[in-house]
Amino acid sequence: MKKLINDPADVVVEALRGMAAAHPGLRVDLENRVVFRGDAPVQGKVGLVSGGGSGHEPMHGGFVGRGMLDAACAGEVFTSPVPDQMVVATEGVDGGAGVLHIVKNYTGDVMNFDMAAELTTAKTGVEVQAVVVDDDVAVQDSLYTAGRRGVGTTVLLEKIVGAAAEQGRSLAEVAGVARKVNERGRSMGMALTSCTVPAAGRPTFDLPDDEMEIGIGIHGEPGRRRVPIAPAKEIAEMLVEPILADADFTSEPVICFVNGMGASPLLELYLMYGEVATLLERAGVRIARSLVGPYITSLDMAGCSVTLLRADDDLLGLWDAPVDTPGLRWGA
Amino acid sequence: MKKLINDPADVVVEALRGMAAAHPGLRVDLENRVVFRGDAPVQGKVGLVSGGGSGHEPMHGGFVGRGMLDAACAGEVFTSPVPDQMVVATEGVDGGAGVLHIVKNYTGDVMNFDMAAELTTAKTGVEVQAVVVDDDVAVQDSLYTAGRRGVGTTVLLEKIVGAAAEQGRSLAEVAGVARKVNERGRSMGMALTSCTVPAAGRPTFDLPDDEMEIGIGIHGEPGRRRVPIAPAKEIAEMLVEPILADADFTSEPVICFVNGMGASPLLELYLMYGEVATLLERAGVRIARSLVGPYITSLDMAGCSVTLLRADDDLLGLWDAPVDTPGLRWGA
Amino acid sequence: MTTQDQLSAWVREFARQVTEHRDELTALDSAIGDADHGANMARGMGAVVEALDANPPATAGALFKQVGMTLVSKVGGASGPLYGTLFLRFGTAAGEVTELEAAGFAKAFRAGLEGVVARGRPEAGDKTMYDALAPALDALDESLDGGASLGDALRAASAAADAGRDATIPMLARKGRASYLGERSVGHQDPGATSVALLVAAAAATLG
Amino acid sequence: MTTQDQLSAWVREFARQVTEHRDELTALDSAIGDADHGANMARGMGAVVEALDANPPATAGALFKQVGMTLVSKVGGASGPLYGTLFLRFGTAAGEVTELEAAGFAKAFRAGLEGVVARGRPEAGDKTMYDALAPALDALDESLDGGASLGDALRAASAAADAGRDATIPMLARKGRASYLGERSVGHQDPGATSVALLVAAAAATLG
Ligand SMILES: Nc1ncnc2c1ncn2[C@@H]1O[C@H](COP(=O)(O)OP(=O)(O)O)[C@@H](O)[C@H]1O
Ligand SMILES: Nc1ncnc2c1ncn2[C@@H]1O[C@H](COP(=O)(O)OP(=O)(O)O)[C@@H](O)[C@H]1O
Ligand SMILES: [Mg+2]
Ligand SMILES: [Mg+2]
Ligand SMILES: [Mg+2]
Ligand SMILES: [Mg+2]
Repeated sequence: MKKLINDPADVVVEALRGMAAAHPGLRVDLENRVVFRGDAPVQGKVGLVSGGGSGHEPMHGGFVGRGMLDAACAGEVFTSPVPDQMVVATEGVDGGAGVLHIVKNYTGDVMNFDMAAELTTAKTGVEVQAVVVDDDVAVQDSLYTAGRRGVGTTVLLEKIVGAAAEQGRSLAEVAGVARKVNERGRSMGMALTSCTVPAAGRPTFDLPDDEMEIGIGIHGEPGRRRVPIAPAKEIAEMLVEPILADADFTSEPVICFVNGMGASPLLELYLMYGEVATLLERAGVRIARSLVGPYITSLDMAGCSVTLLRADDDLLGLWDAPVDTPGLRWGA
Repeated sequence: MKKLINDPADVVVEALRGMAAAHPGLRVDLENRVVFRGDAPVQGKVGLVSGGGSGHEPMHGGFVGRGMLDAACAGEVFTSPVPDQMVVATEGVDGGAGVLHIVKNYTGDVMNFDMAAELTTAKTGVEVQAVVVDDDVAVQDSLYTAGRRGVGTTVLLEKIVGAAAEQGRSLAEVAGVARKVNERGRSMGMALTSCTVPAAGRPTFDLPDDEMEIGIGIHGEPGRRRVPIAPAKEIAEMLVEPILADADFTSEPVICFVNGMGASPLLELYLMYGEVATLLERAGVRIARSLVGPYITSLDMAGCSVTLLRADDDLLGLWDAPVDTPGLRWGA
Repeated sequence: MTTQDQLSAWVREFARQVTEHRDELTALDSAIGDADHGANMARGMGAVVEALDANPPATAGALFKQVGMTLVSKVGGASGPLYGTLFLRFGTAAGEVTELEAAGFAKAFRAGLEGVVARGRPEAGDKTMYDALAPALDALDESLDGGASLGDALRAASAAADAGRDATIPMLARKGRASYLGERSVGHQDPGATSVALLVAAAAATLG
Repeated sequence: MTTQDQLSAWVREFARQVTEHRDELTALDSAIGDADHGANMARGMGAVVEALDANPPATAGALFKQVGMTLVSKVGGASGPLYGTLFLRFGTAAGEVTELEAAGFAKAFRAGLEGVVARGRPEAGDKTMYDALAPALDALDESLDGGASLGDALRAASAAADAGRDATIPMLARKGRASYLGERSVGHQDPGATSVALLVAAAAATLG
């Protein structure tokens, strides 16, 4: 295993220590592994808490700041944080207007956030709502799965919902925006290589030099199917087609997000974006905004995902609003 | 070779096509492979042109925009652009105040930019100056080398010099700021893995699973020495020590930049930043600003580099000034 | 009849076993999950043993609640709440006693199983820890009903847990991460069922 | 005496050879450079042949200037300006003629070498293309001075270029990217010297 780390057991806390040093505007609680906005809690504003396993950087810690999250809980690599962390985060961002938990749909994340919400409400009376993101079209949403995974839409959602909270909207309104974004977002991902979990020390799966995985999530889990490697043009089709088959994206402008899984360089991501944009144009989808880069990653996995979000004027306005976080920054 | 590409011969132009689609605020001349600010030439402002081989994204094309470069020329992967491109770029950004070429110190880049400057001046009379960046302490600057390579300082320089030009400073002043930044910046890099040049199809060098290269540049060239892999703490020492041995960084505040080589995830880069910050504190170096992420990459190489820039009030003010590019954005 | 010391020994033996089988659990989770089950269980049970050393609980109820709380606050993921709830409910059902009769032990353990069901809603055949735990508790009850000693009943339960674990191999996962794989989950042993088999084996090795 | 057709044939033969040896040149550049010399030369000479097909120059001067301009505007890197200048100076020295005497050919080629020196300032032993080119031109002059035919002289030059290329192996690089490697550059053959040996071999195969 080749990584810029010390003891694999210390990866998460040492990375948080580096984040704290690099971003003095954030307050990082190393003991509880929670990244806070420096000015949290913001009085009168709905507090936004997210979190999940580590290994997806910049998500979530890198999305803490004005116009986006108030706090993010960092779990072990690919392991949901524990309720204690979420309780600390929730209490720390409560500015009297309630707190929204943004949870990606994984059994562990959902169970731990549920426990945290119960605990916080019992302890402090803070009003907590949760929105569960489940946008991965690679997974069938049926009785026979744990439901769709939460992947790329989470990034767009945290930005947009962050802007809504910053505007002073109520908890019900902010939660409504979150649910709306989730309903309108769809993603599909692929991997050229496996990632290596530090504590495991070896790649999660073996992938021959001439094969790739289609329909992967963000935890190094194998995908839905393994196929021979293909040119970017064809990979773009394999990602875009199932998204367009799952929902209509022609009726309103979309935000198009091409995400890198961690080890795929920007050169390749832009090339992929070009392919995706061409396919969308051909399908009658109008791209209003775009995002290209590694924002929701899977450690050192090479590969990418595509997320489409059907927007409207409100969502576009919220997308364009100022944001000031380590991972996304504009207008500030 | 596992990459998100089509024909290796088309990588550069297809990635530029994607950039153009993703950033409608830029004007991308696909024919000449030049990325322009949408509003170039800006009348009365010194024009800033950089460029180099592709494979270092977001540098340089991702640094085009208000407060940074006016144009960037994209060469083939790891191959300096040709003079024709630079002539087109120089003419396209000339707003009457002259043009500065920002050139990384590689034989090919220097020769091609030289030819371009001669050609442009002969053809149009535009006043062109050049600054050559050579900040890599891994290379001895002597008669027996081609001089030090231009690496990480280039990113900081393009930001700072971009702000100086935006303020309306003269060509001589802007060039002076550029030389000052170059004199005050030092870098050192390392690789955990080789990169793979698309046209070559295989890794540039073979690196066993238990070894790493110290003192690499940004073109997949092997480094100064090969050593057993080591914990992040020790890697940080191997990078920071030669920098501090080369120049004094204790007399003024520094900008500290931990850069990813393309395939090292942000989790690891933040961890490295924590180690570097600890070493600097111990050495009496005061960090005033920081930058962490993959900004000057080497395709899909895993590894990192450290750059220190001794700043002063002017340089810090220019660093903090608004910038609006795909790769660096704040205050805008 | 199991004493407080034996119950602690069980917990410690489970900790020892998950640490010993850490890489195996991770390898199983690599195939159909995210390669962290070994690390999760080893981290959690390591913290449990530390807490036990620092603060040895006086009753069965206190012991298992402490185990459960520690797992909830140290593990995360799916296994943290699931194992945490198992032990919390076990402790509540056991009560503030220092000894447990065989029947009381079985009842408490079944309360733990019910906790897992309440949290994760697993059903038989979903390819989860439930598929090792439920048969183990059925075997335990059946053996005890048939007049077996707790030791013999736990050996039967352990055999049933092992069989339940093995039976997860051909199953198509319908809960947890493995469900994302659809047909590709078939042919792999469930990591959670594997750690549950260790839990029951540890009981057979230390109790009764 | 070489005709315009022969000179074009030389250029085409060089293009064929760099394409054939593309991977070898890249492998050499991987060891001590950045793995692009094969791609650079193949791309450049491919463009040269295209330009030749589209627009066959009438004179030696026009031919080599076209080759040089094409290389300057298609190759980039170090080899673009260096090979470009070599051919530009060759063309200028050759002049607007349709045939070249042996002496005129040698003189033009040496002008090309001087262009390389003016651009890159290589010295003997720096481990660059110069270390194959300079001995080749010395051998060419010496053979012609000794009364050899252009063909024989080019064969001697080609042998000298090959020897010069091989002699770069033990050298410590002092120019170009390989110089960054310091001692580690020793033991590797210079890619530019290798492509120059192909250039001279192509001349021996097509001229005189
Ligand atoms: N809904 C559920 N009910 C019961 N057990 C489950 C459920 N979901 C997952 N599991 C168990 O959890 C195990 C995975 O645990 P672990 O790898 O530690 O957590 P995660 O899946 O969050 O990475 C699975 O092997 C399975 O036995
Ligand atoms: N200063 C120089 N003078 C002469 N030849 C040089 C010089 N620098 C480099 N070269 C030649 O250029 C070759 C490398 O060419 P190439 O790989 O195409 O360009 P780059 O080094 O820019 O990647 C070297 O092998 C060497 O022979
Ligand atoms: Mg997990
Ligand atoms: Mg090159
Ligand atoms: Mg797991
Ligand atoms: Mg080269």
